[in-house]
Amino acid sequence: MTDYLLSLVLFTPLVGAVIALFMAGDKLKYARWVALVFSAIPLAISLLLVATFDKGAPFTHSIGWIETSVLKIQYLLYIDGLSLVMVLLTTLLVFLVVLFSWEEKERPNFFFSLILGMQTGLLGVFMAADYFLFFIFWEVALVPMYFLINIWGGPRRHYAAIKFFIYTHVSSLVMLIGIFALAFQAASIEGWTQLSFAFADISGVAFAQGFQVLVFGLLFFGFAVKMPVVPFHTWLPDAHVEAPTAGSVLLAGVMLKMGSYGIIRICLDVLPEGAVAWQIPMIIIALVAIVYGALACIAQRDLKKMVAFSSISHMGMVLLGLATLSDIGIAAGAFQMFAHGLITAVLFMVCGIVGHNVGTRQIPLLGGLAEKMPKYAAFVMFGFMASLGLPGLVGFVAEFNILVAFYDWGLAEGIVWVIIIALASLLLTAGYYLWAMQRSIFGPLTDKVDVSKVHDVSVYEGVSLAVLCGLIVLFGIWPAFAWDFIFPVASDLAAVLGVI
Amino acid sequence: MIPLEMFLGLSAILFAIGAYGVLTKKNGIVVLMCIELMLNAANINFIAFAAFFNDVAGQVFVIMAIAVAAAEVAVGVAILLNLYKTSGTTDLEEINVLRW
Amino acid sequence: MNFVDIAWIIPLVPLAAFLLIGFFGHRTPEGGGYIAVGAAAIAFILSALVGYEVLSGTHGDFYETSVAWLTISEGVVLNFGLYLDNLAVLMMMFASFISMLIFIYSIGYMHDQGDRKRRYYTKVSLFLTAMLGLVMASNYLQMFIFWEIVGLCSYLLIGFWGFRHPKGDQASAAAASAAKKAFLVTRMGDVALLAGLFVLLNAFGSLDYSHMFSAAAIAQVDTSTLALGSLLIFGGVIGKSAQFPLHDWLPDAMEGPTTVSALIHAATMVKAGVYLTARSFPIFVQSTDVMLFIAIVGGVTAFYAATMALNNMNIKRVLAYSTLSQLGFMILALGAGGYLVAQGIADGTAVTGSKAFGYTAGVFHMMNHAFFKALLFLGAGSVIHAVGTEDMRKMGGLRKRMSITSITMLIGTLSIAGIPVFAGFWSKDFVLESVMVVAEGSGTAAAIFLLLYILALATAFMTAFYMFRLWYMTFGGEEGEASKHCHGESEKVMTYPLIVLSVFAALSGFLILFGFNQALTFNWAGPGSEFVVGGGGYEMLDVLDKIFTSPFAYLAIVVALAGFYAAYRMYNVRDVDPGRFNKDGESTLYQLLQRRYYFPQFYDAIALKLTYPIALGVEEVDRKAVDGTVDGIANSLTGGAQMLRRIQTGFVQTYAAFVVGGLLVLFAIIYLIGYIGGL
Amino acid sequence: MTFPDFTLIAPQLIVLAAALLVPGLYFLTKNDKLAGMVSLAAVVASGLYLGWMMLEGVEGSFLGVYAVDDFSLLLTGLFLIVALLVLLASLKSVERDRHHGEYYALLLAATAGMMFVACAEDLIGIFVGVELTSISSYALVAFRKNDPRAAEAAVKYLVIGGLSTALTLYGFSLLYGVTQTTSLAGIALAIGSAPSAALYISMAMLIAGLGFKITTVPFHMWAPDVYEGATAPVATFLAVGSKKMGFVALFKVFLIGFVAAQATVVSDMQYLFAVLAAITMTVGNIVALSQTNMKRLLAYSSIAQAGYLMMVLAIATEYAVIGGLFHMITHVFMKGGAFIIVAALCYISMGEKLSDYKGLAKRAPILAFSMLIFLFALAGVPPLAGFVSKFVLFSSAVGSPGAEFGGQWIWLVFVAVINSAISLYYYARVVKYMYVDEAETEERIKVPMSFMAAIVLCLVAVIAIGLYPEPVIKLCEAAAAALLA
Repeated sequence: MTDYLLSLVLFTPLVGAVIALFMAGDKLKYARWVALVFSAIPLAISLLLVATFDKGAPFTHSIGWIETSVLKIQYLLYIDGLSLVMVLLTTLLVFLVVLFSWEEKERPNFFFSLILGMQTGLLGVFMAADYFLFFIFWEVALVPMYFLINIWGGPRRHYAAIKFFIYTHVSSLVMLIGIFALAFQAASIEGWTQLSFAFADISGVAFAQGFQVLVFGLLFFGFAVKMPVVPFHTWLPDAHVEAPTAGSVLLAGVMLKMGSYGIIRICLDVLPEGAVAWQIPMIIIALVAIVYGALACIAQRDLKKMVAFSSISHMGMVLLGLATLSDIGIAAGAFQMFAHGLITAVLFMVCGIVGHNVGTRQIPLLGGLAEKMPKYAAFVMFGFMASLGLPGLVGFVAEFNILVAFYDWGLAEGIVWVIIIALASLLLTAGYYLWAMQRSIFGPLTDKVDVSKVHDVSVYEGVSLAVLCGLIVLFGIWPAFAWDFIFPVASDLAAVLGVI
Repeated sequence: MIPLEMFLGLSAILFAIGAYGVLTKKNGIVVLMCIELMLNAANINFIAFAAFFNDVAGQVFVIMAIAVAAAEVAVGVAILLNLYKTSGTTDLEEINVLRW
Repeated sequence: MNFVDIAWIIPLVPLAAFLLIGFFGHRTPEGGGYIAVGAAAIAFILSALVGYEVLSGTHGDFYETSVAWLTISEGVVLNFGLYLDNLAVLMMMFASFISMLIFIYSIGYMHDQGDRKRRYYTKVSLFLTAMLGLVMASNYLQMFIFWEIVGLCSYLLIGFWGFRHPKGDQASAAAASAAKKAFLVTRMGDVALLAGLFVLLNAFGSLDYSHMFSAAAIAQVDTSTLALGSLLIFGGVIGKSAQFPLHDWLPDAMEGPTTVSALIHAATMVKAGVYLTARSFPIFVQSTDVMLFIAIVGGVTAFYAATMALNNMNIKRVLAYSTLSQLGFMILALGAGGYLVAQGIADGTAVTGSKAFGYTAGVFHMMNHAFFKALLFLGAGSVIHAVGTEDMRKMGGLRKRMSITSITMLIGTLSIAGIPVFAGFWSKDFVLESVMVVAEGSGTAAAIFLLLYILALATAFMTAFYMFRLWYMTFGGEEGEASKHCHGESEKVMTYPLIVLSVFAALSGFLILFGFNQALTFNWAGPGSEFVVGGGGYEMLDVLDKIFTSPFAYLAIVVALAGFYAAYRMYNVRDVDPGRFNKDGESTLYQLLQRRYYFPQFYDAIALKLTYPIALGVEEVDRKAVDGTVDGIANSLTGGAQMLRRIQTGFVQTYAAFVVGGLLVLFAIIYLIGYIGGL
Repeated sequence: MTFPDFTLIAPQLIVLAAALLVPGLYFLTKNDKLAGMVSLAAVVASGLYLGWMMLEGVEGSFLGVYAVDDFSLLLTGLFLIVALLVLLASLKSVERDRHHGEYYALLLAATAGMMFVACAEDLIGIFVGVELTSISSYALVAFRKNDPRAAEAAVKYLVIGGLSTALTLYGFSLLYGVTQTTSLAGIALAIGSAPSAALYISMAMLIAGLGFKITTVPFHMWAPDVYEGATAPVATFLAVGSKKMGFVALFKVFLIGFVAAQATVVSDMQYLFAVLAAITMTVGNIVALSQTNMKRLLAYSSIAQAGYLMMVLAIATEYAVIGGLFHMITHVFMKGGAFIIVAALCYISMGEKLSDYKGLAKRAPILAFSMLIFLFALAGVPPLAGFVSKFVLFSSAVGSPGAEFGGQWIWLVFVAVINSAISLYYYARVVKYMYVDEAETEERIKVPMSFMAAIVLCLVAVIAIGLYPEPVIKLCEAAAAALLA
């Protein structure tokens, strides 16, 4: 029974998307209700799944799909602890985003239908257990974002949209080549006459070390662009700056996680030797990304661009955790994905609010907003504090464990000092957030823009923000709730990686 | 008896001449004729081979080819005529409305 | 049932207040002030009950209870729980007690702050929660969590006037900046502390006090790792307790409301560092070097901070510097005491009772300081409240107008200056004593400690001097311009706390005479032998005997009186002009002190002259190089397209030429292939 | 002698008969509707008969010139579908012109030619079929007599086409000279023995001659001009019809002829094709970036698609052929659909500039959506037909099931992948015009039923094949097996 729930969770949004699309003309005002309902259902189901999840037995749903003499492609869905957490994050964020965008005026039916359509893609990536299926959803998630940026975006939206579209598309195609390689090599090693793309089939194959290193590179590039890690990140700031708030939230909150999820699910699982060979490069990239992103944040003038770069820095943290290849590290990386999903949603929402209510996001033009928009200021402060890893909030747990894992790794490698780089980034992070707060919401009230009639956070915005903040606190003081879902997956991986 | 190489050489020369004409001649009709020349070069090959192999297939091919060539000329001339009607010229160097 | 079983409720009470005020404060009188006071009171009563139970030794050395919080890997469990020993309950008691008094005081002090009151009480309630959680925590991680939340509260309260400042934009900008500075500077220490946690977690496989402090566990870890961990943890102390060189945030922190300065930046939060040092004693004492380092940091800070208080004209700043200096004393005492213990462990000899009570001295001074510094700040607050300025030059002669404030503050001054029988006298004497004990030894270390003793003595002199200077400039002499329009004594809700505190400031020192030192002992069963530092159970008479037979005690008293006398001549009788010593404020030393040894500029330089340019550089690289490459590829493609399409001339014979040309190229290639293929 | 079994080529005959019948009918009735309907009926009837043959699994050889097997059946069917689409698109397009009879007759004749090529197993059959199609399509291009652009396009098409015909014929003649036979099977046997210079030359000429049909760079330059000058339905026919026929001819000549014979020739030719494929797809995609006319854009895009398909000739494994056939099929629907939308918009005189498509999403939601689907399918965005076929086709460059990963063609897949990323750029540009930009007018667009029928047909096919490609892939497998048997 539950296996059909998976398909239900996956395709309800798609149905909603179609329905919402037809809410044109005088039915325009119902589009948001459709969106609300059809994003609430998956949320409810995923909560049900969380409730009924048994760590021993992941949910699966499999139907034969394409079975010819050369191809064996199946419709395989699979939810283990890791996927479950990501699915929950996705359904939650989409629901909140719909709520947040309740007042959307321009082509709402198209808008909400895109958001729902993207949800199906995102969920599919986290649930697919067949490379073909995985790739389909991976790409499907891309298209709606292209429209979201291109239609509801800022002044340079066309540039940002096409850049995002092409850049990430190239990466996915390179990844696709990697997938080809896996399938063919597996077939040749196992002597299959069919190309099978099922995770289960391929992860069982013992690939040669050289091959693993090569293909790990291909796949890693695909995922690295999506995460994104320096130097493949430049699509992100543009996309974020131009994207509408809803887009940014889903982009940073969920889409970036597709990359790191792929690394865990595919690179580490299928290519352990490749992972070991790539460990040092990955750690270097991660450290660079962390510090580079943090420094870039300090230099930003646009609040939203700053947050975008902070995402780069934090996703670097994720990569750092994964690159330790230890159970704590991988679990912490995955936990950071979840934590960053919640936190960054808050950040982009507040960025969207200030851009919308005050009319500019340029930090130098802001100031003293706490006076005019106290609620807003509170949310900003909360989000920033959460993002800079304030203990008691979800971000801290993730970063703490990542750094624990990294310290252990450094100690084992005899280069323990490298942790200083990571720690320095904590200072930088605190630096740019506090400085931004000092300049934007504290200090004298700005006179550079007219703030005489700005209004504070609206009800819908407030509710969605409040829910997020509540969750950030909840998972901050009770991280085990998410951690215990993730950890078994991580320890299984680490067990394999450990013996190499 | 004339060796095969002679025929082949002749056809090659004809073919080259035809190709040259196609590239250089301004008048569409002449270009069409040059194409015919090339086709016939091929036909000579076929006939020669057929004769040397004592195989009928080559000759059949030639007959087909001649028929095709005829049809092509018919259509071609009509098209050039039409070109002349519409744009008042058959000079290939004066028609480049469609480009880039 | 035991009270400790409900100890977990204690932090939850102010937490409840925090939520209550946060959401409904604006509907309640005084913006939820009464709720805050009530919560603090309940917390105090419970703390007192629990404290009595623990101090009376019902639960042995400590009471611990904890639940698994997060299992980060097989066998590596992070717990969440309570660890209540003498130190913890002591902190709990005076933290909640002083908070309660200050909250009461705030009701008067913040009365006319309108809708800001709710924010204020929300934040202070959260602060109390965090402070209690910090001291009650059962492991380093939990302690760190609350440690950071305390820091957050400090940030929020310093920035309390970060916008809409009654004194205008300039002030709010200053407050916002000060808040940021406080958070960042302390965070430097916190990062070190975090690193310390990694080291210890990796070494011990757990962060629980009960596990890490057991001699067996410590024996498993090699000393160098322990030393590293200790130093990193002490880094956190340096940040939080504003020790040199991370001290500079504290003076700026005075931008917050005076009550906040009293509560956080004098009485409680900054004590967290001292608390952590005392708490980590079992680990710290494993290395003499660490302890020496700690002592030096403490001594230097004590002296260095006191100097800056000498010529400052801002009443709150003076108190801030004196706080720094007193914290230095505490750290110094702990270092000195710990050094002896460490030595003892090193050469396996027992260090008992009366010999090294630096630990006792530090903790004891911490407690006393809490009382009199709270008192002094609240007094200052009452004065500022009355005259509306913090500049002491504009004050003076307030003795008559504000009798209660002046008297209570006098008590506080006497106490901090270390005039006998007042609380400060006892603990400060212990501090000096504990340093001297080490100095009596031999070797370079002893020499260093002798130096430290001298520094401490000098500090004692300066303390007495600048405190009396403060008192005279404020209350003595003729009236300053601001004093003119002073509308008399503050209302009772503010004065009563002052009176209560003054009683403690005067008398809390006597506790030591009634075996209270038992509560201040450091018990640790080391590998070689049994250490009972500081305690050893000597009675009232021993103490009196110890103090009044040692010449150093008299030396300290003399020095204190000397300081008082100097201040008396310069600022009361005024027959000695301070200008004589500082060329009327022109001397470089004077400027140096005014400029706080150029530390603020130093910090700004790091931020603005080092970090920011680098950041801009990175941004430049990102746009020009990294992004430039991407756009470059795209542009070259579209450019190439524009070129290629031009080949399409539209002349059919060009096309034909391409066909034939292509054919020839094919021929060429095939010829090559054939050539290679050997045709 | 035995009487040949004409039922084997009945589908072609039906179409031919209609081709001969329609002008007469039209001459008698002067009813343009009727002409169109009859041709449509003929195509459908032929299709039905073909379907029956498929079900029956008919096989056999007609005089050793035309063979009926899974391959020929599949391709014949494909060409019939093309004819159907083009006819549907034509019904309205030509209504303002005269000479409907001739138009349909030419169209049907061209279709018949393609169908013959599909099942030819002899050089003569191939040649005749190709020429039948070519000559008819010259006339089709020139059909709109009074339009100078059409005339110019026709002339260009004629000249280059004639030249290519000559090359092809000459190539055939040399091939005949080398192998002494015109039957593909015989050629396959003969080549096995000894590669000679003449053989190489003939192959070069065949690549050039047939490369014209499949628009291989540098033999592609006529295509954009001709597509632009011809009426949209004819352009459709050329893009998805006669180009496919060219591929079929190439497959037959090179794959049957050469892959069967494991000569050194094979690998040499493979390199040649690999290089040509890479160049073709790259040039096609890059030049497409700069196009502003919808037809030209699609022309270049189909040049690029030709590049993808040429990978098959380079890789020349059965798996590759499967991918190639599959992509040919999906390409018919994607590109056909796109062209027919262009035709529809031309018909209601919307213009064929990209800028004319601004705000189409508001003015004609269904059209815009279909265009979106077709373009994304062409770009290879899942889960559409184009993605699945590219998936199979590209992966064939990496190897084939059971074979070692990598091999000599691995670099081709990188080229192909980069290209399809580039292609996304100009497809997305069109999409942006339709969905993002605002139109001058908001007034809705109404498109005749016949167009909608064709478009919806393609739309359904593109989506259905994308979601459930299994049957089509199976057909392709059978066809590939038959071709390489």
